[in-house]
Amino acid sequence: MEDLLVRIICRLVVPFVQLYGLYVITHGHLSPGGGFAGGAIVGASMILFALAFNLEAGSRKLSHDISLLMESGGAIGFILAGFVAMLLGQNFLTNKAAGFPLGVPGNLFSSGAIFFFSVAIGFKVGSTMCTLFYNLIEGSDRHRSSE
Amino acid sequence: MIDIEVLSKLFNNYYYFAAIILFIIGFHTMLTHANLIKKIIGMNIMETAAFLIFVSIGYIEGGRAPILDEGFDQIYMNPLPQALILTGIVVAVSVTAYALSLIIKLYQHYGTVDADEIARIRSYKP
Amino acid sequence: MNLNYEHLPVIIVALLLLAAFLEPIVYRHKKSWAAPLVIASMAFFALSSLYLMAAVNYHGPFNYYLGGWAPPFGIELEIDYLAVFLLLTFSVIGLIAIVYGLQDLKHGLKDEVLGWYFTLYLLLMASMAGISVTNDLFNMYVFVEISAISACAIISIKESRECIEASLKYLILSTLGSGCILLATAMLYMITGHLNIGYLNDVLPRVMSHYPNNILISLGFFVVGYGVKAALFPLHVWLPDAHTAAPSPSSAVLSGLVIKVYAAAFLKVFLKAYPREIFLEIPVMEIVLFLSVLAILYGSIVAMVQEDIKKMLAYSSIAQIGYVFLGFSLMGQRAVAGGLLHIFNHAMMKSMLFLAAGIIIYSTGIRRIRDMKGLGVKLPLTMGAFTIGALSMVGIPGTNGFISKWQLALGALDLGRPIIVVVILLSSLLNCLYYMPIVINAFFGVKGEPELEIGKVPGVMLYSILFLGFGIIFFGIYPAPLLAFLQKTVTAIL
Amino acid sequence: MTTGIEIFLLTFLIVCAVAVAYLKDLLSAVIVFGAYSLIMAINWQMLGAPDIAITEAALGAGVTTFLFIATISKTRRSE
Amino acid sequence: MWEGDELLGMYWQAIIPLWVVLFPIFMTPAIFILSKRSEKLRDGLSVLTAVITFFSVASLYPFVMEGKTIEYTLFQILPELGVTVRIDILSFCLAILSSFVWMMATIYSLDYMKPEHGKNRYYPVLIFTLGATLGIFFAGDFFTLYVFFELMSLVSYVLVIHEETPTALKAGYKYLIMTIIGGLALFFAIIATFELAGSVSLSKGVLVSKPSTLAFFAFVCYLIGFGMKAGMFPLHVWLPEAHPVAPSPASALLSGIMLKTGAYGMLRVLFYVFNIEVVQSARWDLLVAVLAVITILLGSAVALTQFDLKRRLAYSSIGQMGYVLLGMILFTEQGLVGDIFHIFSHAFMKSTLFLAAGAIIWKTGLRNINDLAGIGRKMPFTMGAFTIAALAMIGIPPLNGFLSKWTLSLGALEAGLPIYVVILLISSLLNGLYYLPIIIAAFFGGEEQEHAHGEAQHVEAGINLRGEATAKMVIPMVILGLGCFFLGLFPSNIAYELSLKAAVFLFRGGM
Repeated sequence: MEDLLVRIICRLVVPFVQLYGLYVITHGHLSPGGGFAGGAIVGASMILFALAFNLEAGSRKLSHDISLLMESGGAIGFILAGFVAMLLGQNFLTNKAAGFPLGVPGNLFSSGAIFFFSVAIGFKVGSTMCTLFYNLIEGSDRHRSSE
Repeated sequence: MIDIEVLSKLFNNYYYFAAIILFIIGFHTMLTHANLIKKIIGMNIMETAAFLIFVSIGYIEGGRAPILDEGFDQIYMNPLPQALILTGIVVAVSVTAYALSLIIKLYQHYGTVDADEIARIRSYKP
Repeated sequence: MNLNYEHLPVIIVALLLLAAFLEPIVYRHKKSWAAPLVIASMAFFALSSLYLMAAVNYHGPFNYYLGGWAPPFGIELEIDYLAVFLLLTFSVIGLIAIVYGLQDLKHGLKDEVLGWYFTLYLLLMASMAGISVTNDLFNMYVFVEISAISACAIISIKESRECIEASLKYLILSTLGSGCILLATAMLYMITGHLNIGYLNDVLPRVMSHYPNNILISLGFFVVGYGVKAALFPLHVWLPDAHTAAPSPSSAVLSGLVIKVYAAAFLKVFLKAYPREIFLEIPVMEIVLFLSVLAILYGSIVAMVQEDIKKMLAYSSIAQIGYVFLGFSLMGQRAVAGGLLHIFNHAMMKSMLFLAAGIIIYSTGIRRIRDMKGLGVKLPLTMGAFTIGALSMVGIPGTNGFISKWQLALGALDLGRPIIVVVILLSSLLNCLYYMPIVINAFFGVKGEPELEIGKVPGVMLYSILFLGFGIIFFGIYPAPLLAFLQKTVTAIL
Repeated sequence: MTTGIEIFLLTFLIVCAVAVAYLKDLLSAVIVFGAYSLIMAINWQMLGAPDIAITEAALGAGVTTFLFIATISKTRRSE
Repeated sequence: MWEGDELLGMYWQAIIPLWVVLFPIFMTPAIFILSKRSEKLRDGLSVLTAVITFFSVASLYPFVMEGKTIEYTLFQILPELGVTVRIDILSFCLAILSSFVWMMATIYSLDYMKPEHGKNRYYPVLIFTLGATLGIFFAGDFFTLYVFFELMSLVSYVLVIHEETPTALKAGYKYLIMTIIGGLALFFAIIATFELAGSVSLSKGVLVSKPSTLAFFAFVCYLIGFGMKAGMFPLHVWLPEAHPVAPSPASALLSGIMLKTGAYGMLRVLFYVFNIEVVQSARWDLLVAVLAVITILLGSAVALTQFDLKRRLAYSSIGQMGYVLLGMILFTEQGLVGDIFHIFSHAFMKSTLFLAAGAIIWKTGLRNINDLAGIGRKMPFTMGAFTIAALAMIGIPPLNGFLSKWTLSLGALEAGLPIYVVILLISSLLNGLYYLPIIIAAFFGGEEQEHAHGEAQHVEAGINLRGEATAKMVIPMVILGLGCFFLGLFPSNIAYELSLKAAVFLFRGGM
């Protein structure tokens, strides 16, 4: 797929795809989508990039170390965000009763912890997608398994 | 007539009907095909079929997607199955990805992705 | 801030997950901290389970609403006697296995995947803890999937071709099982509109006469689903390969705990969600009983002809999981308590046997039973522990295997089924036929020093199996408090 | 009429599933499976589940197909 | 003051059974650890343990003769099932007998085992088995009894295969499998009893008072479990393999004492689980009787065809255990006296015989009966003890074998079954046929050929044919042989008194 046309279009499209993915992630509580879907879109954009150019270019954009950090960091962030409610004296992952607002339609930052949850999941899913793809393509020189 | 009754029942519940058929196709593909990649595809079909049943349970004729909007008096779909299925899809994809990575490794060891052939190779060279 | 004990179950699961995700980062940047992190999280798991058990025993069971959402919409955790019992079993055996594993894995695994092994191990533990405490069928499904993937992954981590093949086989069949569980859950949700086990139990008696087909389908699919995962007899095909190929600590955990957690999930679904009247109309428990009897006999007979020690232990597991299902499907007070007791006892015995086999493989490289002649002279403590485990498997009084057999047999007689007792006795005899020759060969019939190359056995490995061996004896002599606790558990369930 | 479309979509799903089972060429099977996922995504939308629709489109049709193709490129194409 | 002393005495007597069981068991690791340090210490400690155990048991004598029973539960293993300790006259009989023979066998072992390997294993196991055997006799319920029964059976496996030759291993494997089968049958029986009666205690009177299918199966399983140990007819197959291959002191214990645990268990079953009425009304006794008769005749007949000395003794044991089984289902007091007394007699006779055979084998290496001609002149004490015991076996008065057979016959006549007397006579005749030739040949036969080349061969092989074995071996043997003599001399000796009291006690309902 080392085609000039493909590369140029990819260069053009990928930022928009990623932007869309971020939108889906952050507006998970307001419109269809959320962390899972948005993360997958972002991840897919990275895969697209890697496919259009080549693997080295792709992994230069998102190195294995960073990907690992994001993957673990997303999950850790999610759990830590869940603990916040507990520190406030409520049950794990509690949103409304812990004092966070439940959300006003149309307002991005109106829903408290859910925003953080979405972002964390988005990170996690997106980076996991990339890792999975790289692993499949690169073969067995690096071992990795999915979560 | 019983036959017509059954048929009409099936027709009225066509989502369930289709989902069960898909489930059986997936199940069958997964169990009977020797090719491992086919098996994984069958697995995906089977899981989507199960998801389909789940979501169609929450489906209400004429209802709207469960998104809170200006008008509060509308009928919404049951959001619970949908939320669950999201998780389910992600799980399914991870299983698929993991299985595929195993298949690739297996191919590197055996040079084939056919379960029968692998069994033959194994029994040939103990 | 009021962090009372009611938060503990969720803290356990969350912290295990947290540690699991931290592990790869830690392993990459500060390698020496990785192992202590695993040990610390497992130790925390064990200690808090112990505390939780004491708390539940004292204050009674309690429920926890995840995210503050009350059921039927939110996910509910129910921490009852059963849950704490399972938590304690999993945590203690898991802790011992990983303490042992630290040495064994360094020897058996490539350096760069060790961190991933820890991650997967913690994920497995977290998911098992999740299955134990959750009271929501869908949540259970998710945890079951996580545990399936992580269990497969800790098999395939060795990357030999046997491991990968076994792991793939396990994955495919396990996913098949998950699909069945999911479909069955959907069927129940279709007719009741609930996923919460407590609510299901309330609603099902009212709707069961209207939807007999759905009930039937759901029962069948649950049996197949959990049966595949727990390796109930005709659905066990993945188990021997998988448990043989895995690294020894993995085998210990897989055989000792992972198949048990599905049996426990089976118990939860069948005896807590479904009303008892269903089993009078649909003889599904009779079928399970029949299958478990077949499993007991089949597993024992096939184990006799195995040459590889781990394979033999794996087949023995098939027979032993039969005991657990036997106890559950009899549905009597004593029988279910016996099944639960056997979960605990077999977890100890089988992990001990696998770990002992691991030591043998670690220090001599011998896997074939035939080659183990005279091993008792060279590895007296290991083989001594193995002997205790073997005696316990046979059901010699003074070991915990005897107690669970006693309880199961009494439970069967309670329900007027002496034939089940005969099956149990027959299988004990078969167990004797394949465990005893190993022990005899190891200790007796060798004149002088056998010619075996023996590597040094690390103390940690030895201590962990000795600890388990001590536990086997201890719970064989003093099972009274455990049994009293299980009696309470069963009374709550039935 | 909605019912007609729904039934058409479901029939299409079944046809795709059967086709996947019968196609000897793995790549074609994967492509058909991609189509299956897309139809499934539309189906979710019809069932009033846009969340799942988006996720299915991204994950099922997108990523899974990528992964399958990657696998086939690493192994062998025909059954 | 006086009352306090009495109370203290009671406590002490209550503790003795526990002490007697636990002391050898706890000494086992001590002996094992010390055996690494010095052999002398190990041997001394083993003998000391056996002696202390014997005297501890003996100190119960005055207490038991008063006809008192003590029972208490130590702690619970399962709900309603615990480790229970109980002393009554029957358990005392068996306990005093086994600890005495054990003491003798342990002393005998000191020299016998010198050339053997694996002594560091032998002594701890020997002592542990003592504890487990006494545990069987002092058990207060069938559960405890079962636990110790299994322990004893399993641990004695190590004694059986001590020599570790392929033959020994094969015999040991057979022994192990049969033991496990017997144990499982017992398991079923006890669990069925528990299900039927809600208790397996010995102090609850008759546990099962109505015949039913389950009760019948329980009875059969008891018979399998205990009969297996006692060498009853279809289940005796392990015995002639296992007893000869064990080292001689162990054979003496296996044949002399451990077989008796099966008989003891059967006695307890017949009088405590079921009772006479149940067994007789359901005609279950017929089953036991037929098997016992077959056992007697088969044991004696097959012994004739055996030419390995120890094998012949082993088959003889099977026949003798048939008497014991037969005696208990006569259900007459006289028969029971004979039965319990025969347990005593047979223990003395058979251990003497095995120890003597062991001495011969140790000294000369000869196992075949045909090679033993003239041995009596070289080893007079050994063969003397052998002769006394063999004559007692045949039932020559005034030896103890005669007394027990006499009492058994009286019991059979009392029960109205003269056919049993005929069987006893036939069996005695057979006994005579296979024991007498040994004795005659030993004292009067085979001088020439022995001197001509037999000895030359042995001298070449480096074995000294002349003279006795060492004192440590001869003395226990002679003591046991004299025991055979004195216990038969008057029908008012200590063993007979004990048997009488035990029989009366059992007939009173065992309370």
